[in-house]
Parts: sequence; C-alpha cells; structure tokens
Amino acid sequence: MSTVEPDLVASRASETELTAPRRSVLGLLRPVARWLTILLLALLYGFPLYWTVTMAFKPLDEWNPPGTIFWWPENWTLDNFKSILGQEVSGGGVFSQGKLDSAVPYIQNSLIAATGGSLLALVVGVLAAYGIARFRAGGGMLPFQILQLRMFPPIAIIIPLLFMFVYLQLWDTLWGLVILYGAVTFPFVVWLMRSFFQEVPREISDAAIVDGCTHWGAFFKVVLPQVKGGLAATALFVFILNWSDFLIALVMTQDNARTAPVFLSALQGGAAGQEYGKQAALAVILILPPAIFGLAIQKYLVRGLTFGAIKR
Amino acid sequence: MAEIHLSHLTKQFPGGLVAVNDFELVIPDGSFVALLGPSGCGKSTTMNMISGLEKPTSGEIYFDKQPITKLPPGARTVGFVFQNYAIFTHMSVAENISFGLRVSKPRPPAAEIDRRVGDIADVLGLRGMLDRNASRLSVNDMQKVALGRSMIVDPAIFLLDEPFSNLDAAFRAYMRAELKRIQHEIEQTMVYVTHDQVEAMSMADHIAVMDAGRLQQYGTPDELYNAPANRFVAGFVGSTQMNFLPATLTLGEQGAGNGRSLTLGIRPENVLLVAPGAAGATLAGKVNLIEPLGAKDVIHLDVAGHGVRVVGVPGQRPRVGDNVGLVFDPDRQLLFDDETDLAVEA
Amino acid sequence: MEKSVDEHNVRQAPKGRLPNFGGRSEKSVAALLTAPGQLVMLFIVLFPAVLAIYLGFTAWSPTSGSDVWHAYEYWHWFDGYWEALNDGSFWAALWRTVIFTVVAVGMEFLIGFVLAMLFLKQFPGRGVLTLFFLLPMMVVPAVSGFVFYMIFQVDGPLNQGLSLLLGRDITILWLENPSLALWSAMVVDIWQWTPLMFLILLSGLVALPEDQMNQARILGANSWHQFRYLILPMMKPIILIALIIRAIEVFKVFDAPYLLTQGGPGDASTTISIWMYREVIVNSRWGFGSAAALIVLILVTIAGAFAVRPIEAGQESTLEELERGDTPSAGGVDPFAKAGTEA
Amino acid sequence: MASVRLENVTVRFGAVAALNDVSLAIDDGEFVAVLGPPGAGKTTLLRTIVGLEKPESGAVFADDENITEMYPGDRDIAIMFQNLALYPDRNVYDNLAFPLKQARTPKAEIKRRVADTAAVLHIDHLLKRKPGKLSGGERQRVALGRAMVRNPRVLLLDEPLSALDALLRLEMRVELKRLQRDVHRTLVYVTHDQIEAMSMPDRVAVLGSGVIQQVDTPENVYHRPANQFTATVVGSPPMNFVPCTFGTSDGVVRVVHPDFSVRVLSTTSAPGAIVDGASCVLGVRPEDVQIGTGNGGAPASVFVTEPLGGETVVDLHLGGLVVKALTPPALAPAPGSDVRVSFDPRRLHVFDAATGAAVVSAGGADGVFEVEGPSIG
Repeated sequence: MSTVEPDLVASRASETELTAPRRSVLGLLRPVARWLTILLLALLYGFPLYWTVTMAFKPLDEWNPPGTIFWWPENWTLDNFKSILGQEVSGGGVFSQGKLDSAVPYIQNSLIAATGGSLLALVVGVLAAYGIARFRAGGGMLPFQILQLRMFPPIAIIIPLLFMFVYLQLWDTLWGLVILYGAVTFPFVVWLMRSFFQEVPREISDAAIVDGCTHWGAFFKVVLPQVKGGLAATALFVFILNWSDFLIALVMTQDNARTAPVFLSALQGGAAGQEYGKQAALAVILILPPAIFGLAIQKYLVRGLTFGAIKR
Repeated sequence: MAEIHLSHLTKQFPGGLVAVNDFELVIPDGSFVALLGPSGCGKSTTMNMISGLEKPTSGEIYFDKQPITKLPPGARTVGFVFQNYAIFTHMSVAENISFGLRVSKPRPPAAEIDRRVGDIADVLGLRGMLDRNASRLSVNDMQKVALGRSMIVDPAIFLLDEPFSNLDAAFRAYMRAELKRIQHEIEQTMVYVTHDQVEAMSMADHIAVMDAGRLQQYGTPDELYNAPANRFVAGFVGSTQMNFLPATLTLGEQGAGNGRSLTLGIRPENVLLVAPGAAGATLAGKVNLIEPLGAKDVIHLDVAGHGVRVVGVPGQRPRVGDNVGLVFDPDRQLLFDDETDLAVEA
Repeated sequence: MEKSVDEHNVRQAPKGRLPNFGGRSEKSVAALLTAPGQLVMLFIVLFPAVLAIYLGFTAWSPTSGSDVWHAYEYWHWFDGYWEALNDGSFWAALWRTVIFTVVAVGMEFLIGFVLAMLFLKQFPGRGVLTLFFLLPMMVVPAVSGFVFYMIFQVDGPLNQGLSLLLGRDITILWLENPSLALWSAMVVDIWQWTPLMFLILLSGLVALPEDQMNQARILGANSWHQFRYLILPMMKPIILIALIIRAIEVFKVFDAPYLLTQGGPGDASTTISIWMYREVIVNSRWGFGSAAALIVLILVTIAGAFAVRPIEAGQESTLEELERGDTPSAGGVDPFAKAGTEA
Repeated sequence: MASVRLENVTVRFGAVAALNDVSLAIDDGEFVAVLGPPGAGKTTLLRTIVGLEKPESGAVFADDENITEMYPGDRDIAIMFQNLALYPDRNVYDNLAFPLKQARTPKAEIKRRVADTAAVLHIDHLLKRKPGKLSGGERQRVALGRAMVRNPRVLLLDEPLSALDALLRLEMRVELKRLQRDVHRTLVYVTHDQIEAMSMPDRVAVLGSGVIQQVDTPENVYHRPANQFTATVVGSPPMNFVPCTFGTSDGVVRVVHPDFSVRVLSTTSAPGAIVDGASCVLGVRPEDVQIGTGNGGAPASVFVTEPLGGETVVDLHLGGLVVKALTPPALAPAPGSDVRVSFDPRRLHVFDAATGAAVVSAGGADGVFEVEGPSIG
C-alpha cells in the first residue's frame, strides 16, 4: 500500500499557474477576459433551453404573437402540459381545437422501446465484451467490425430492414423497435464494457479459476460484480441513445408503435399548426430523462461517446 | 554557482497541514547537500519552494544574498531533475536538451544551440542517440537527458528530487559516482532530496535530516552516523537498523541518570557475540533466528524480552536456540533522553 | 493447521457437478460469449447487405405489383447504379453533407478548445458550469431541431434580439432563405455537440503530465511556449479521435435538419440521409435507393478504415498506461475531483 | 504435499519464448526460490505449474502424475499473485471461504478451516473487513491465507513482499520462513530481490530470459556461481569481472592480466575448457578484494568511496577498469590515493569469456588458486 506523500498531494492541489502574468494590469485583465468569454458562451448555449422551458409555461397568446415577444412568461400556466398529456383544457383559443390527441401513448412507446432495446443490447453486448476482453474472441477483428457497424448511416440499411420487418410482421410493432434499438446500440455496449473489463486485473479471474470456478463461474461470481458501476453507466448511456432515436422510429412505425419524437415531428407540420406552447411542453418532457441520466453518468459520457478510447 | 540561504521557511497548505515548519539552512556555494527524511517529511515541498513551483507561507529564500522568493520559476535559472525525470515524451533527445535555450529570451542562434547540445551530449555519453524519441530511452538514458536538459541553461543551483530511485541497482551505483564527478568538475551547488539514507551518506558533503517539516540535524555523514543528535536520526541513519534498549539494562543505576529515564542505542555491527557468561559480556541472550545475507549474517536474539539484531560473520555462526553473551563496543554506545529523544552524554 | 486426516477428500472433484457448458475450455466459453453478438451482426449487417445488393440490380419497388421474390423481373443490371451516379441531386446532397460535416465539426472543435482551455484552471463555480455546458448534448436531437425551429422563426427571439441589439427591425428568413437554410441546420448541430468536443478536449488537457509542464516553466517557458511545444503536440491523438468520431456522427445527420427544414426550402438543406429518406420512403424507389445506399456504404467504409486506427490506438495507449500501473491521467488537476460533482 | 517436476517445458507468447526448455525438480516439502531480473519468465513459470499457461512442449508433473492438461481448479495447487488479486467486494472471511465453497465443502468445516488459517496468520480480527480497508501487510496475509486454506499440496508465491515497505518486508520475511517450517508445505517462491532469495529457501533456482541458469543452495549460488549471469544477479554490490587470458606455458595454467596473474593449482573442470591464449573473465566479489599499501598485489588508484555506514564501497581504477572493494569504514582509503590491490585466493572464480560459464571456482577452498606476485596478507 504505497503511502502518497502528503506534501506531494498538497503541492498538486495548489494553484498550478499555467500563465505567468508579467505585469499586474495584464494579470488583472486576463481573468476578467476569461470570465467574460465564459459568461457569453454560457448565455449563447443556455438560451435555446431557456426559451423552450419558458415557452412550455406560456399561455396561447404569448406563444408567437406577431410583432411582440415575451422574453419571460407573464402569466405562467400548466395548460400546455395538461393538453399535451390528453386532459381537457377549457378555452383552447383561436388556433387549437381544444383537445389534441394526447402524447401519453407515444411516450409509453418510447419508454418501452428504449428500455427493451437497451436491455437487449446490454445482454448481448456484455457477453461479447467479456469474450473479447478476456479471450480476445473473434480474433481481435470483431471490435472493428462492430465499430464499422456504427459508421453506416442508418438510412442506408433501412431498406432491407424495412423489407425484413414487413415480411416478419415486425413493422410498426414495439418488438420490432426493441430488436432494432438493441442491434443499433449493441456496438456501444461492446466497446464500453470492454474498456471496463480491461480495468479488472486478469489475476482476479485467474484466482477464481484456480480456486475451482469454471470460466462461467469466474465471470458471474467474480468479474461481473467488479464492473457494476460500469454496467449501470452503460445501461443509462444506451437508454439515452435509444430514447433519442427519431429516424428509425420514423421509418419503422406508423401509429401503433410510434414514439414521442416522431409524434413531436408530426405536430410540427400537422394540422395543429404552430402550437408552440404544447410542442414545447412535449419537448421538455422529452428532454428530462436524458438530462437526468446524462448528469448521473457524466463521468462516463466521454468514454461512451468515444467508444472507450478516452477515459477520464 | 550560488549560495542558498533558506531563512525561517514555512509552508502551510490550505488544509492546515504544515509541510515545512520554520526551516533554517545555509547551503554554501559549490557544495553538495542532501535533504534526507522519510516520505512526507516536507523535503519535496522545500525543493518546490526553492524552485518556485510553490510559494512559501512565510520566510525568505536568498541566492547569493539576493532575495528571490517573489520571482517566478522561469526567472530563477534553477536546474530541477524530477523523480520521474519529466522527460518531454513527444520530443527527441536533442529537442529535450535544447528546450531551455529554445525558450530563452533572447533566443541564441541555431548553430550555437546545436553546439552546446553537442557538448552536453558528449559529457553525458548521449552523442549516439540525439535524434531518437526521448520516450523510447532506457530509464538510465532518460536520467542523463534530464540532467543534460538542466545543465544547458547553466543554472545558479541544481535541485534533484530522488533522481535514482527507479534505476536498477548496478546503474544506480554508477550514476551516483557520475553525479558526484560532474558536481566536483563544475563546482555546481547541488541540493539532493532522498529517503534512501545509503544514497545520502555516499553522495553528499553535508546532510540535512528532516522529519515532520523540521530540521533534525545538519552535518557530515560521519557526524550523523556516529553522533546522531536525537533518536530519530540514530534510528533513521545506518543500513542495519539500530537496536534500542532501556539504559538501565546495561549501565545499571547510572542508566537512571539522576531521575531521567534513558534509552541505549547500539548498531548491530558494534555488538560482538561471545560464549555465555564470558568476561566483558554485558548481556546474555538467546538466538531465535539467523538471516544469511551472503557476505554476512543478521542474527536475531531475544535479550530479556527485547529483540536485538547482531551482524555476524558466516564463519562463526551460532545455532538457533543457543544462549550467548553480548559485548557492546564501549565507545559506540549512545544514550537518549526518553522525554526529549535528544542524545545525552554517556 | 495439523495434517488433518480429511486433507485429501477436498481434492477429489465432488460428484454430481452441474453441467458446466464446456466451462472449462477457454475456446468454447469464448465462442458461446460472442455467439449472440455475431447473431446480431448477421441480422442487421449480412442479411440486409445481401438484399440491398440484390435489389440494387433491379428497378423493383413495393408499388410495382409483384412481391419481392419476383423482383428479378425488373432486373436491369447496373442501370440503377448508373442512374444514381448521374443523378445531380445525389451528388449535390453528398456535397452538402460534406460541407455540413467540415463546417460543423470545425466550429465545434474551435469553440470546444477555447472552452476547454478556459476551464482548465480552477475557478469558483467551475463544476456547476461544466454540468451546465453538458445539457445541450443530452437533448434528443429531434427536439433540438424543434427548439431552433422556434428560435429561427421570422418574428422569433433571434430576429427580435438582433433588432434590439442593432436598433433596427431585423426580419432575416433563417429557414425560408435557400442560401441560409443549410447554415441554420449547422448551427443546431454546433449548439448540440460542442459540449462533447469540450469534454473530450478538457479530459485531454487535464491528463497532460503536470511534471512536464512544471519542468517547462522552470526552464523558462512562458504560456505561449507551453501551448506550442507541449500542449498542442501532446493533444494530437485526442484531437484526432474527437474529430473522427464527430465526423462519423455528423455525416449521418438526419433528425435535427429534418425537423428544422425537412431538407427545404427545395433541397437547400437536404443532406444525404434526408435525400435517401425522400427517395426510398417518400418516392419508394427501392431499387434506385439501394444502389445509392451501397455507393454511400462503400464511401463510408473507405473513410472508416482510416478512422479506426486512432480510436484503437486511443484504447491501446490508455491500456498500456493501465498495465504500467499508473492511472490513465498521468497527473494534472482533475477539475471534477474537487468540484465534487459525483452525481 | 507433493513434489513438482517440469520436463523441457517451453511456453511461447507469439515469437517470444517466455520459458525455453525449462527442466526443474522440486522435492516434496521443499522451499525453492526462483530468482531472476524482471522479464526472466518467473511469473510464467508459476502460471505454468498451476495450469494458467499451457506449455507449447514439455510436461508438468505433481507427485509423478502428469498434470499438464489438468484444469487449474483440479490440480490442488494454490497460487498467490503479485498483486494479491483479492476479491475486492468480498470481506476477508468470504475471500478465504471462496475456494472451499467452490469445492462444495460443508459449511461447518469451512467455518473451522477459515478460523484455523486466520489464527495461524494473525488475521482473525480482520474477518469482517473488506480488502480495501486493510494495510499492505494485512492484505498480503489474507492473500496467503486464501492460498493455504485448502491445504494445497503445492503453494506458489509470486513476489508476495514486493508491495510492502522495507520494514514490513523484514518482518514478513521472518514470518514466512517460520510459517514454512511449521506448515512444512512444498513452496515455490518467485522474487527479483536477491536478499529474499538468499535468506529463506532451501534451494535457489536462478532464471534468466526463460532459461534455468543454476539450481543450488543459497551458499553455492553465492560462492560457486555456475555462470556470469548468476554471479551478477546474486550479491550487492555485484561481483567484479576482470577480463584476462588463459596462459598454459610450461605446463602451469595461469589466468594472466597485465597487472597481475593467478596460478590455477587444481583444475576440476573439463580440460578442454582451458586453451592457451583464450580470453576468460576473473570474478571476485567486492568483499574478497583486499586493499593495502606497500608493494604487494596490483597497483590501483582510488576513484571514489561510498560510505554505507557499516561498511564502505571503494571504487578502484585497476588498469583502466573500475573494480569495487568492500572495507570497514575505518580502513577506507582516501579518494585519489594509490593503493595495492590483492584478491582472496579462496574466493576467486574464472568464467569462459564467450559462454559466461564457470570454468574454475575456488568456492572457499584453499589450494585452487594462488595469486602471483607478492600478495598482501
């Protein structure tokens, strides 16, 4: 157990001055300039979300009246959320016909498809990842083939998939979406979990084998418990990816298995016209899960999106 | 070359940890001083303050009587060799060595830079590998590149932070001799941090022993070995660990020494094993284990409940379980006051 | 522990063990582990590829009467490919996608690098701000298309904001003007994915060996020297990985531009994915679409071959660091460790 | 317990032969240390014995039963890895009980056995703690416990003390030796630290780049090295090597050096090895180099001295070569002074320059060598 020299740790924690200020004025200017830039960029990147969230709470007449703009909702209302979720809203106002068809079934479809797809990707991906990490299965080329998979534009492989799904009666079914989402995010699971398995010292599974376990025993009883954190992070990560899909759902579903993002797009160009408030409410609902899960696993986000190439 | 004077240097980290506590030391110009102490005693922090990487909480640092405490690291012309050498891994050996010149203002002409790099390469035997990528060098060569890189800016002082700790044994002995030779040759003031007392004893003209941020003793290797100022220095210095026994055991009532309880310290190589009860045997003990180390043995004895180690010659090796007499070399015994841990005149 | 009499019974493998599915031979376990994965590969790569090649040689489409088994009746060899290769809108869409990729990834890199450099040094509120900058990346891409659809409206907040700033009435048609639509679509992607570039580059900067930076300062290097001689060269591998991964994703972009402009006005903002969606789904020209798709797949595979090397190198280098026992980030101040943002 | 035997075992990783035609016989209950520099193949040797590495050729025997193809779990051979490989999420009790659970041992007996092992290793107060909460020494003992709990017939330890700091290593060395004596278990102990290899085992096997260099008692390996490789690996500061040539003029075999010569009185080695004029290497350990003034021995100048406290290493320039001597501090000559150097004839070795193999070795006996020219007392 190497004891870290306190003064070594302390010296690292002290202010490591990257820029050596020459004169005090320049010294003063530099931090202020730095702060200003950060603030400006924060405003630029924050405004779209600010606008969407506030729009979701604006009543009809503050959505997009010609000539005036409401930077801040004057009278907050929850009507948008109520109506997008299918409850009656009195006085729908000139544009809307009162009750839109509710987004609830589509949100449910999104949840089921994303969860199912993630579980399928996890089971298949974790096994393949351990096979590759521990036994270099697939001769070392398998990981690249899987990565190659990720490079194909989905639309390019949609035609044969569309045909197959229609032929197998999987088109416009939740099962169809689950299988597709599992197959599309499976590469992420393989690469992510492989990097987690590589961090478990090989000797731990060797020790389990010498202690009498079969290779399966060593995997389930000893190695898998070591990567619980990685497993949870990977699960959340692929859930975010599946929840965020639009193209596959657009092509592969009609109305029975339609997901929330596709419904949002339908509202966009649909007869309802520019119901900004209601669409913004649905947008907020769609943003919440990935935002929460994403912040929960922000440590692993970089590793996930770079296929385990960059670990922090 | 410069004389370094650290006056009342103190460093307290935000967490309240006092890494260096009122440290006072003068390092004469051209001398080779070792900062010796266990890990965490503040020696690296002191090093960082001299080089400017750390700002002291209070106290001043003088190079040749000039205060430099406020100067940034770049302006102090200090040579610093890190423990892991901090080689610029993406540069060639030549680029590493010439870095100091390439960033200096005004920047010397390219021919001048190449010439000086060539000189340094010859001195350190790196001539053949100048354009090899520095990260693919052996640990030993990396060590030389780190030295050359600091030498080229001919610094006022040279700071080395445990430079030899991860070299293999054979090369470490060679590099110790090399560094000593270079230091003598260019009369460079060098401060050398190590936790390995063998290295400190064999390299430095003077050694400053530190513990818990305080200076324990500053003196030549002999003074530290034979006349340790306190129990910490006695226990820390010396290849085989010193034995400590209650003084009453050997010196009888005089051991009590007018009211203060004392501890006797004796090095394993200063104890002779004789037949039990022989004349001059101050103590008796039972052998419980023998460690053969090739040229000599370390014999573990139980003396009235205290563990004692004695260095023996393979020729006369007792058997485990024998009862033997111990003869302490009279002028090699040290006494320490139990309260203050300070050395006491026998 | 005396030599007990029962010392030997532990050694015989007890009878009645569970069948261990060849759990004792590495080969069979490895094969079983990767079998499901290979099955998935088969299902969504091999079979579709075969079918796509087959359809590519025909002019068949679901609306052409006979079922797919008789697609060969519409066999016209390479006419489909030929038509695709000569179709101006195909190449226009491809070219638009290339511009989109270069500009979007380029801007994301520049803004990301500036942000990463600003965030390298500790400052109050750094942890919270870092999380704040992560948010755009989490938004469902289709939703970000809708969000900017609202912002780019003629009387939307962007024009109103500019009017306030410039003092005169601004009514730029961000979405309806053919020469602006593609750039507006790029803004959405830049807004959404700069945070990822920022995170990757920050993790690179943080991993720079602190000792080498200190050594450079001791040898007299100022901040410009440190940037030019140390930071940039050492960041090269990570920059490469970031650019490649973003280029792969941006080349496939569909969701945001589709919701923003449906590729319009006309095909001013039609990327290759939107073009194929229109040909295959809207015009249901499966044969022609398959041919075009295969051409795109071939182009991507060639580009992909170059992309995989740095990513694998990235994996290997962090792997070597692990084997050498030092932690992947060899030093440097980790902004997250102190900000205590472990959610 | 069991004897272990390797016959012509070769293990290859790609092109590199980690073990190259290794044959090694370890008796029942014997304590053998495997010593060698990093990368010599020590760990591969252990992994091959326990079955985690399959040899390309050759066979592994335990009690004369061929176990080369046997599954590691069934060999009843336990291994303790260098990084200890404890199960981090299980407490100490479960770590020790794990192998017994796999062998379907009844619960009561697991409890008893774990308690016995914990008592022997003084870790019975740690049973409920997780490995992360233990000190280096404690973790090391738990790993040892997990290996010993099943009373394996052979115990393999891979540099178990390397992670500990100096003081703790001293204690653990003593404890390991006592433990081996009490438990009387066949033990194979891998280390790159020659002090460990000299102080604990009955025999030492010196391994260099996958090849067994020598297998003998610590004394013989130290005083009768079979080749230059073993001579450099064992002993610190390392043995000096002085290039010389053989001279067999007038029927007397000599080892000739410009500054001195050594007569070889009795040559037990094969006569063919000594050829007139052939180059050879004279080996002498620093502690066997005697320094004196006066005119005996060979002329040398003192280059630098390294006081180590108990003794001092003196670096000497002897005819353009650096030779190290070991003297008590009091006798250490001042740097730069000229001295006369002589070698203790009872401790000389002569190696063949080409192969490095030992040709003649005094090994402490008189009458093998005689240093010519007035030798200093």
